[in-house]
Amino acid sequence: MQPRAMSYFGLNLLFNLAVPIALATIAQMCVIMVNDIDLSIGAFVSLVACVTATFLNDTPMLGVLILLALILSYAVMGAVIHALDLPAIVVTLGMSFVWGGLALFILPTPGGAAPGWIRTLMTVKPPVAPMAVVAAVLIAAVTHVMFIRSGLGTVLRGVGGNMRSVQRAGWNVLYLKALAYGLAGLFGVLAGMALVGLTTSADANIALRYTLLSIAGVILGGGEFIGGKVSPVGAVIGALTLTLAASFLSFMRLSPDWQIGAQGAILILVLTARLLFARKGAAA
Amino acid sequence: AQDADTSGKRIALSNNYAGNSWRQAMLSTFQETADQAVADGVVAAADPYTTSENQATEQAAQIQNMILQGYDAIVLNAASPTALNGAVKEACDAGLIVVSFDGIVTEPCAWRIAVDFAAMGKEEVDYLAGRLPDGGNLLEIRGLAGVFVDDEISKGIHEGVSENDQFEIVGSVHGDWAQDVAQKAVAGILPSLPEVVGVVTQGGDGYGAAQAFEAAGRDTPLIVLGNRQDELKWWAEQRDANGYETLSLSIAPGVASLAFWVSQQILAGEDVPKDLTVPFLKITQDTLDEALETTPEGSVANVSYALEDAQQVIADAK
Amino acid sequence: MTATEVAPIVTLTGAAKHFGPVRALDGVDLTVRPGDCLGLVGHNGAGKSTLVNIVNGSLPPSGGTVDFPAGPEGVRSVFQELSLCPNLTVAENLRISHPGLKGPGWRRPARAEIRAALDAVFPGHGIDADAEVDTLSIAERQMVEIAIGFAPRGGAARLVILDEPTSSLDAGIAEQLLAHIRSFCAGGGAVVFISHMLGEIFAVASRIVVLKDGKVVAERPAEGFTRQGLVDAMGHVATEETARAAEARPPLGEVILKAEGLEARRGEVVGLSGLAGHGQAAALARLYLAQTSDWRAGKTARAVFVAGDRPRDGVLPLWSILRNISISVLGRDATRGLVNREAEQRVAEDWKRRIGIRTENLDNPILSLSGGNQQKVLFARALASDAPVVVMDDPMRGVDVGTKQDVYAMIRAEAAKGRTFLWYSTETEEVCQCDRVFVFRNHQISAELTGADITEEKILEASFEMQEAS
Amino acid sequence: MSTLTANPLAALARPWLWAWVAAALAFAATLGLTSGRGAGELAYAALSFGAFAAIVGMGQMLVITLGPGNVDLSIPATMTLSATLALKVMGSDPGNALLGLAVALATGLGVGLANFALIYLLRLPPIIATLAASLIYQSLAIWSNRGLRIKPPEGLADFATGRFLGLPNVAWVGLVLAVVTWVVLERSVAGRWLLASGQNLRAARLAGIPVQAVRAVAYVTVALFAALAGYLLASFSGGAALNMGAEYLLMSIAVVVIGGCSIAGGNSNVPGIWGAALFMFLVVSMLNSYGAGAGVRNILTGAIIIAIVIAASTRRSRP
Ligand SMILES: Nc1ncnc2c1ncn2[C@@H]1O[C@H](COP(=O)(O)OP(=O)(O)OP(=O)(O)O)[C@@H](O)[C@H]1O
Ligand SMILES: Nc1ncnc2c1ncn2[C@@H]1O[C@H](COP(=O)(O)OP(=O)(O)OP(=O)(O)O)[C@@H](O)[C@H]1O
Ligand SMILES: [Mg+2]
Ligand SMILES: [Mg+2]
Repeated sequence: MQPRAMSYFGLNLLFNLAVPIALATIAQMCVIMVNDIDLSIGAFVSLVACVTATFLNDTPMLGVLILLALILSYAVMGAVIHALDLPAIVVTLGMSFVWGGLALFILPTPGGAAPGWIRTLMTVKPPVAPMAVVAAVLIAAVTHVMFIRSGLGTVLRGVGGNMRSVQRAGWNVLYLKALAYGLAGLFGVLAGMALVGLTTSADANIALRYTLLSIAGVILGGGEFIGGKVSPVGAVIGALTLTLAASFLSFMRLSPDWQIGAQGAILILVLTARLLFARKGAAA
Repeated sequence: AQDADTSGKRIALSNNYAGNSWRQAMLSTFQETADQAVADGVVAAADPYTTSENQATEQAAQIQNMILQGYDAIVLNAASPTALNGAVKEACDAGLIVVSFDGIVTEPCAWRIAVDFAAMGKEEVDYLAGRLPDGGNLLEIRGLAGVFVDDEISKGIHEGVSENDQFEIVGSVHGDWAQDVAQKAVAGILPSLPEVVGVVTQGGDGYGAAQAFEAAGRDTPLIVLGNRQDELKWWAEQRDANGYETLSLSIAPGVASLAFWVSQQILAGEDVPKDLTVPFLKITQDTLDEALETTPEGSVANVSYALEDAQQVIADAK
Repeated sequence: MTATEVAPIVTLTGAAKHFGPVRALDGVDLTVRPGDCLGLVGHNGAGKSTLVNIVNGSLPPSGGTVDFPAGPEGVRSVFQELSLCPNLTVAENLRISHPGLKGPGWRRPARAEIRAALDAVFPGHGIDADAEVDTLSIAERQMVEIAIGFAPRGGAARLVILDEPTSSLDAGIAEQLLAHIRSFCAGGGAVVFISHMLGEIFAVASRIVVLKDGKVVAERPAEGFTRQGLVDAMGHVATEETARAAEARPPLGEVILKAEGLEARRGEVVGLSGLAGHGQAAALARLYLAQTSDWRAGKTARAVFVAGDRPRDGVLPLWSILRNISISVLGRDATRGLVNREAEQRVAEDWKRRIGIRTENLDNPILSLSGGNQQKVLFARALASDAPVVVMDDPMRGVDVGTKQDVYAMIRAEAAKGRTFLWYSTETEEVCQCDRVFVFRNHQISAELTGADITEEKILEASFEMQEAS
Repeated sequence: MSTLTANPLAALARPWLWAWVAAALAFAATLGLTSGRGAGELAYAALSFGAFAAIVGMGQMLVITLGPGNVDLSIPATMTLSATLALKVMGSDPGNALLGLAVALATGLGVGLANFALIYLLRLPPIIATLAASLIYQSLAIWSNRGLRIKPPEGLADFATGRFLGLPNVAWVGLVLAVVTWVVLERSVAGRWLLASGQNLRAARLAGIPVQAVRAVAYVTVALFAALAGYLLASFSGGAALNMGAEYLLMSIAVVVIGGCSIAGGNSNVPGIWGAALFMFLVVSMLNSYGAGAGVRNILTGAIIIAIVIAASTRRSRP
């Protein structure tokens, strides 16, 4: 490894782009938690990034309102999916086109600027550990309390585990699903804002990749597609691992032909290693 | 002679996309130039890096890694003109030289080797105006929505059309700079279009457009082409068969080698203005055969730049 | 008892529930008062679960009324299909049905409450409040669900409806539950107890209600019924229970299976017994998986499987009844890889008739069947095939008395034709039907009993021996 | 057929119908602009380009049918790799068309086996296994030909762009595959096995189904379909490009879900795949024809997709 990478500065560089990915992964986790899958989170984060770099920067009040409306629309999406019993995969696929189209409206060409306070927040230099590490730990801790420790989080996971039993226990599942999606929207908004804080500007395609990345992160972190088995700490670690895997690669000098393939190979290795550990853990 | 020695310096190429022949030609030109320069002892290393996904976020991470690896300069073809500014700033702050080309960045600390894409679009229409004085309907094939290059060229085209009001753009589709996508989009819109006299493109999609016209049984209009060998070959065949005449406008992928030399000059202590321009590559009826000869089968027409070219470009900019 | 003077907990008047043309519940009048212990019996598909669902509000009635004079608080249900969240821990599952557990540190009281509830109903249960439910055995899950039903949950349980709560419990644990129910009712609580085990009904019920085809056909104090009278009221002609002894047993064939320490001959019915969760089910599953392949399937399988844990191991939930039955015989009847749809229909109709699956149309979704009828489908699936070995994992869960007798007879007949049965059961009565019994304790075989040695005492002895010694 | 009562209105309950309705509406709306002129051309173009989406969509459907978490994200890379290798082997030589096809299919077979090996042997979640593997296939394609575009042999190119009985040849290929897929899913034992495995893998295994073989075949088939689509597309558009499969990732998933695919089976989804493939082409054509910009086009496409799924689902749920 590179000696510079282990410094305060190096760790920050290595990990700061993992912060928005971690947030997007948590958003995806909220949806996977209730047995659905979100194919629109990448487009949504892109849209948020566009809003942040334009409205939130130029007319903060309007920007905040738009972002709140976006969170709300995510919650409504969840409610509609539940109420009409629609397959989430199709609805979110459709919504990904909608978010993408809106983003193109706002920023037909790359541009905008990050609001100063977000930029400051994302580049702040806390003592001891760099911002990226502090943020990752903070996100993991807060979401762990939210989803694993808290009572409501437990009920939300219960929806993924056995929706009927939660319903029979007297919960309004419509409201719970809307809440789960609303939280996904909230973390999606945070991801978009964090991303713009790092990149300083936005474009309509900026985070499309986050859809697959976030799914991979959730699974890498030990989550499962059905049954409400998720781990926020795992998801954050998954997001960090995915970022690190790509970095690790540029430290080895490969022929350009194989650079792309090597990223795939690393992904496979990381996952295999994780599964081996998991199996050892289970055996012990 | 007063230049500092760069033989200990290390340069990296940060590339966001390798999935088409233009980028492949760019990578190989860079590699050739760099290998030669390393062999000659001009620089210590020059390594190309490509991200697996064409995304600004991934490229930003790549740039950050280059900082960590201790490179002295980064030659950058950026996924976004603005979204990498954060990472570029970090590189500058860490003392690296950043030279962007083709896909340039707006961060002031970086150098830009720009192509005037808007002028390129406008020139297409001007050419059509010369060839088709009576004007008529045009079809526009755009690139990837939301990407800066697409917007710039399209702006130039529309500006050209507003200056030449004998033309009207009756249809506009996104071909994503890919042959098959362009072919599909054109095939889908053609049935609803009136007669089209000309097609303005962004390069690389002319052949697909021609095929779509042929499949629809329509007369081939005047299609402004890019620099791909199969486009040029098709043009030559048409010319031999029926005297078809058109124009090819593009950026030479060799601009990567120009960027390499510019960064080397900056490392050498040369005073280089932040904004440089390269002319675009133009192939006309007269130079077609020559261009076809020098273009490898299935690749793109290219020009490789040497140190002297770089010095010339720098001198022109001063 | 002066129960009649106390205000009722729930009163149903003319309650009806129709699913399309199916009259699952057809005008039922019922009153449950504090101190009542109501035994609810009826054949598979009689409408028992539907009645439960109407009382607890899971299903809106299509007609009639459901009244709770003192409000619906304290009315609890334990459902036939297990309804815990498998991804949550035992304590977290309590949280789902106890919204009063809030704020930081809610886990401590949750743990304490569920532990207390488990201890009260199942002393010596050995279930960890922090264990995730999907790591528990089906019996343990059932115990947790029952305990949640009786837990105070911020008030007190007034009426607990138990829909076949003992179907996956072994006799000892079932007895603990029955004892708890008796003391609960004696303390003024009310219970509606649904079971196909008539012995259990007589052991707890103060009053018995018999449902038949959605109607109440008899309602009397328990003393007013005899066992046979109850069976008759349910509308089944019970086959002679003692048929087995009288029957002339054909000689057993050669040993055709030797695995997991088990041995089985052609035509033999081999029982696996012991306390629930001592490795019988796992041994069976391993044995079955070793007999069949992940990669190949011939015209006839070497073995077929009858699942007891229906949702997890048996039912293909999106399919019709027809397809659920025929899946095991498709290969046999196929021509050039294509399904023979006439044969498929014929086989399914045949088994629908033979095993008495209550549906008017085999194309109905499997999930529209009552629990016991789903179980019959799984039976039909296995018996329809020609496989020489039938592996059964507690297959009589939720099957009514009449059908049980029919199935026993069917098993004997098939065995006589040379099929071998491996039969794990939590019911000693069923195990006693076998030719040879292996008793499991701590994941090992602790005894092998044959012939006249197969008695309840011997089995219990082999199940407990070790624990008493230590 | 088997799960529906004999009510003629029951046809409305078939989710696949709605993809066709939407395709027809998009078709009519486009022609409304030209007052009917160009109907033949548009239909022809839709069939040509829809064929590629339909072929990869049918492959994707087989995998998606395997249940939650199963999806093949390596379709674009498989298309590119097999097309690149096939065209390289053929080297524009007219006698080599079949050799090229064999190479393409062999590539598909290799990819499918490799994908399944990752899923089965290393137990990777399919989504990540195929995503990671696709990066490797992409590198292989780059390495093998460095993005040079080799022209397909003359005869092959003529076949790919030609027509038979008024329909494009590629559409014939797509139709034949559709019929085969339909028969397999609806009538064959293997199809039942696939549908059962998708509902509950454990229960399917305990019902005697060789589930791993079923999974392997599904993953190999999707790769074979992708390879065939890549081979045809390269022949159709004059050569293989490194990014030629890019749009078929989302497309393959979209046509499966819009086509009304539910893992229930029973109501065949194969017609829906074709309807959705035509729809995806026609809706873009329609919006392009009306001059919608990229933003509007995306928003409307998304809105229409959601409208289709709502229409399909409200019909499905009977009282
Ligand atoms: N997918 C893409 N993403 C970003 N930039 C691209 C992409 N495709 C092409 N470009 C840019 O477009 C410009 C022109 O490329 P061009 O369209 O000539 O390539 P091409 O000839 O179409 O390649 P190919 O022959 O593989 O289709 C260059 O600036 C290039 O960087
Ligand atoms: N959702 C449904 N759709 C259609 N029919 C249904 C549905 N649920 C139940 N039924 C039918 O209602 C009838 C009564 O079912 P119910 O589950 O109440 O029986 P049960 O008495 O509990 O039987 P078991 O002892 O087998 O559990 C059955 O004929 C069943 O097929
Ligand atoms: Mg029942
Ligand atoms: Mg029992």
